Amino acid sequence: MAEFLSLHDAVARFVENGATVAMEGFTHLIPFAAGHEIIRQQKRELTLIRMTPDLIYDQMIGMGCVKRLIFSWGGNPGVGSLHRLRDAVEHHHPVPLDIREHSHAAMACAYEAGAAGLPLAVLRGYVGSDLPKVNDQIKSITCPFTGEELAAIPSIRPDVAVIHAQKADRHGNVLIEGIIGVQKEAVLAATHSIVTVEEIVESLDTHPNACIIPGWAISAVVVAERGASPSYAHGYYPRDNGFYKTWDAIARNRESFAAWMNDHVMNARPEESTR
Amino acid sequence: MAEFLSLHDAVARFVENGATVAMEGFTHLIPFAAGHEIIRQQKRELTLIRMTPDLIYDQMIGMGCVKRLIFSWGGNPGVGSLHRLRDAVEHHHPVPLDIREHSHAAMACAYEAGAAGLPLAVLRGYVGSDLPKVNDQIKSITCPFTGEELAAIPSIRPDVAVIHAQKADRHGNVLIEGIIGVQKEAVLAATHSIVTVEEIVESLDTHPNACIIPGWAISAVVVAERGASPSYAHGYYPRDNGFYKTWDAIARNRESFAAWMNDHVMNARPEESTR
Amino acid sequence: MSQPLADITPSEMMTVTAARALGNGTTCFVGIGLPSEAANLARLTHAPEAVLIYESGTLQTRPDVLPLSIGDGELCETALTTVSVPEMFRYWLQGGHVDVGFLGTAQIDRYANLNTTLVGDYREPKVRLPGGGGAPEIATNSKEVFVMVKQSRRTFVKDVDFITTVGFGRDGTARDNMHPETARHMGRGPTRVITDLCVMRPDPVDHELVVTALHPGVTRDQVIDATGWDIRFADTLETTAIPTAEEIEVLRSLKVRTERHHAGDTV
Amino acid sequence: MSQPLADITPSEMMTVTAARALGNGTTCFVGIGLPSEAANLARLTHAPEAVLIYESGTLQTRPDVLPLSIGDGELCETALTTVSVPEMFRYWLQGGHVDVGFLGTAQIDRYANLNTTLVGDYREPKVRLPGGGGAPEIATNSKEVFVMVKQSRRTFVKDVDFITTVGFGRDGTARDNMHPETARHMGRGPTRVITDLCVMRPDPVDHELVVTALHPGVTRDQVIDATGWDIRFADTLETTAIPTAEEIEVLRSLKVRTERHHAGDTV
Repeated sequence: MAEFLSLHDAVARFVENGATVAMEGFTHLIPFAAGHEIIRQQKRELTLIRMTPDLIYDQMIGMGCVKRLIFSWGGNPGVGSLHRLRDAVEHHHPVPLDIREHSHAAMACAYEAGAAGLPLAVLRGYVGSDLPKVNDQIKSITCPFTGEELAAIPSIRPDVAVIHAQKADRHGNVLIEGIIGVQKEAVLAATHSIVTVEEIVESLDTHPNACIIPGWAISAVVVAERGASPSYAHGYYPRDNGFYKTWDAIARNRESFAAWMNDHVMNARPEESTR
Repeated sequence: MAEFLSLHDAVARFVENGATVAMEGFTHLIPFAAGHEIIRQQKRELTLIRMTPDLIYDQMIGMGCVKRLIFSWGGNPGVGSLHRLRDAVEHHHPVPLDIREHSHAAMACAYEAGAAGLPLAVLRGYVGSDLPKVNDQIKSITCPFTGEELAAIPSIRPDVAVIHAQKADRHGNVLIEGIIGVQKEAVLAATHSIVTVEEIVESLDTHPNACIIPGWAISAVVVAERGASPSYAHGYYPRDNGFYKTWDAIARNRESFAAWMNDHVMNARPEESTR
Repeated sequence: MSQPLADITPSEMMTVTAARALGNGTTCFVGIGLPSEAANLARLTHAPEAVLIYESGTLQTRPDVLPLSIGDGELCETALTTVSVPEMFRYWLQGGHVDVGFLGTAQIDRYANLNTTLVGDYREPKVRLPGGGGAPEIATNSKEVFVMVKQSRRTFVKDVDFITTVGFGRDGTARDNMHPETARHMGRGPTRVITDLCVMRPDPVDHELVVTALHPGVTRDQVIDATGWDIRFADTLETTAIPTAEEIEVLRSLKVRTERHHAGDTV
Repeated sequence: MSQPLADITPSEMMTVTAARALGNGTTCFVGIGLPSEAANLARLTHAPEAVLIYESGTLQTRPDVLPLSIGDGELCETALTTVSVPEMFRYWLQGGHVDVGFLGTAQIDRYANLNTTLVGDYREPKVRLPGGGGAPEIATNSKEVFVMVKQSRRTFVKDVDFITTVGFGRDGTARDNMHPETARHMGRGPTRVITDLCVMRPDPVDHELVVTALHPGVTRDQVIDATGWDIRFADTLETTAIPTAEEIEVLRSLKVRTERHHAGDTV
């Protein structure tokens, strides 16, 4: 049953040094507030999983929280590179970063398989690609009915999943609406889960097939207003595309990055850190 | 792109003798009107797939349309046996019926895999059950990461899927709401699909993550008012539980069954046949 | 306050005993029929926070009347949300979110294996039953399983004709020595069998069913006569607690509401 | 009416040519950036019934401005419906519902293999690029693939450093002799590469890219200079049709709307 916790307490309780953490949200509903709190608590040696690392992982990598990254597309969407990610891969700064790289289709299937309690995901994937040559986690199985060889990758089963959603009711049942990504899968695949929400409401008041994660499938629910900014929350606030563009210059250089993080994250209280 | 057809024309065009047909709807939205039209058109040698055969397949089996049944639970829900199904299995009447029997979990995964374009479904299933001894379509694969042996069954990829839904818009986009079962999977897994609907509306006017099957993924859309009765359509009419109970007596005996089918299906026009 | 014993039917005794087995807050995957009756009675009495899941995709449902089918409209209308059937079996059941799988059966044997497939030979059955439905994986993927069934020699057989749904296998060892990954996801199997006469539990070592409690007024001989094998009794045999007046009252009014509701239209 | 040629930029020429390749009613899985621009231009001109799908789960979307990211709110708000990302890749892409996969790239080679992973060696890269994203399976599960990319020697290389996304493989035979079940689900691969200079298509036999059309005013030498291998030209080399005034007008106003929209707040 979900506990209602502060952001500080939820991160302190569930995100341990060395943990495998999946913070999801496909462009939409990216849990920035929680990412900033993990940075503030100076968690180390994390294995981070995310289809699209985005600015949130650029920040966590640049601040030295991360030992390994499992991902499928590591850019600033529509803008260019993630400079902190590149610096870590190309120059091992601030710490060496081990990467395990997949395709979106494979990652999506691996979350699905994790949610389904399976050890592997099966897909018609990676045909002709060099990715299996550099990622030993991409193997294959043979279909016993057709003889077809299909790609197999390990399912994603993180220690902790962290997502942001629009709202929760007083029982901790969470509604996600709009671009729902792989958030439900991430939560169901994980041992523990933290869901930050814009608000707590009396009733979710929605339609019969809404994407709702029941409170009994969540570890902690945390109120974090504007907790996805500069990403967005459908029905609450739009994506701050301007900031995504501005980030390119901030992150390009180690000093400007450090200064920005210092001002906007390290010295901010949880409720101030997101923008 | 979906064509708008009459029930007669849709069945005549897409359901051939000998075809593999999946008519889905998990208790809710069972496509009775379409089933009756298949009976009226005296289709033969069909392989029918359905998790819960229900009255609709009892009727089709009793009327001699069916050569093989792939299913996972063949009863009259909450009432008892499907007597026509039993007569076919126990006494080969009116024609011998070959059965391939699964569990719900396996059938659900096989529809999912069919929709996903895969040849097989993988699940942690059938552990300790005798079903694999009597169904040679239940095999296994070994996970290349953990060494675990998992059940594998062929995905479901029917020639035709037939479902009933609440409504379509003028482009043939279809909304399904409430207990959505495996209907979307059945349509996406099939080569052709017929969707009967309660009504055509100007706009589906619904929420961002509604269960909508786009018109371009459907072969034919057919208006069939009360087309799921005596099953039900959420938002339109309730399940006729009384009829489900009455069916037990009608179907128990070959003569009363034949008389009922004659009166209510064979000599009815499409628009009269459902009740 | 207990209900006067003479006023309680064996069926009611069974349902109330089964309902009491379900803890508050438990997530329960509910089979149709007797389990549905017991699970909803639990929810309407001591376990208001019990989470009921039906295989039709309805999560956390609170029906006011008992559904006739596993997919009645009532289940969806009172659910927290309704998911697709593949999602139900993959994410919620196989994903490990079910505490108790609550099943009925047509036959059960001494190792709590269930048969809902057929009597006789598979290719030439004497009686063809509906089949497995959700049960085979409910029994392996739930953390534990309760079975609820009226007791008779026809139902309680030494060896089931067909193992539709495994309890502990033909020799009681089906859940032993599994691959670690399978073991991690497999539940403990049947932990209680609740009948109209008694409660049985598997022996912790050999997994054979043992009577651990008799319902009030039921004798050992009655149980022996209604069991198709040489049934064992626990050394300290308990007597099931008598239902309270409230439990009986809630159960009866639930059944009256249900009957009225399902009378519906007839032909 | 054609737009005066002098008034059209090479980029616009590329976008309009790519847009024209997309037939009305086509289901198109759209990559972000150039493909998104071309696909939406098609939808706003000759192909109003083109079905645009983005990997964020938005099915049949009709954005009024071009999304900056693959998951902008605009995409969801104008979509027929939005599904989960696993459903998008499993049911809609791998399930075989995509006619055209529309991709950009950082590097492309003579067999239309795409590299968006890195320049240099994998473990010690000179330049680390974003990676594959949806492209590896878009390229194999769509019925055909269009590639759209500005042409230069840095981009058009004889052999890509890394095959992120297969065209026809290192020797042009990657799509031959597949298992029949795989072959049944694999698309034809890249059928057009549209650049700011020309259009290339794979040779029907050896699958090497061949220039089949030059944009108006572009010379063979310009193409040769911008290609990192000994590029072949078709025997009958066509000249791309000049954009109409309407196409240019619609494209420019789309870009103006987009720019205004994305200016948004800044720090």
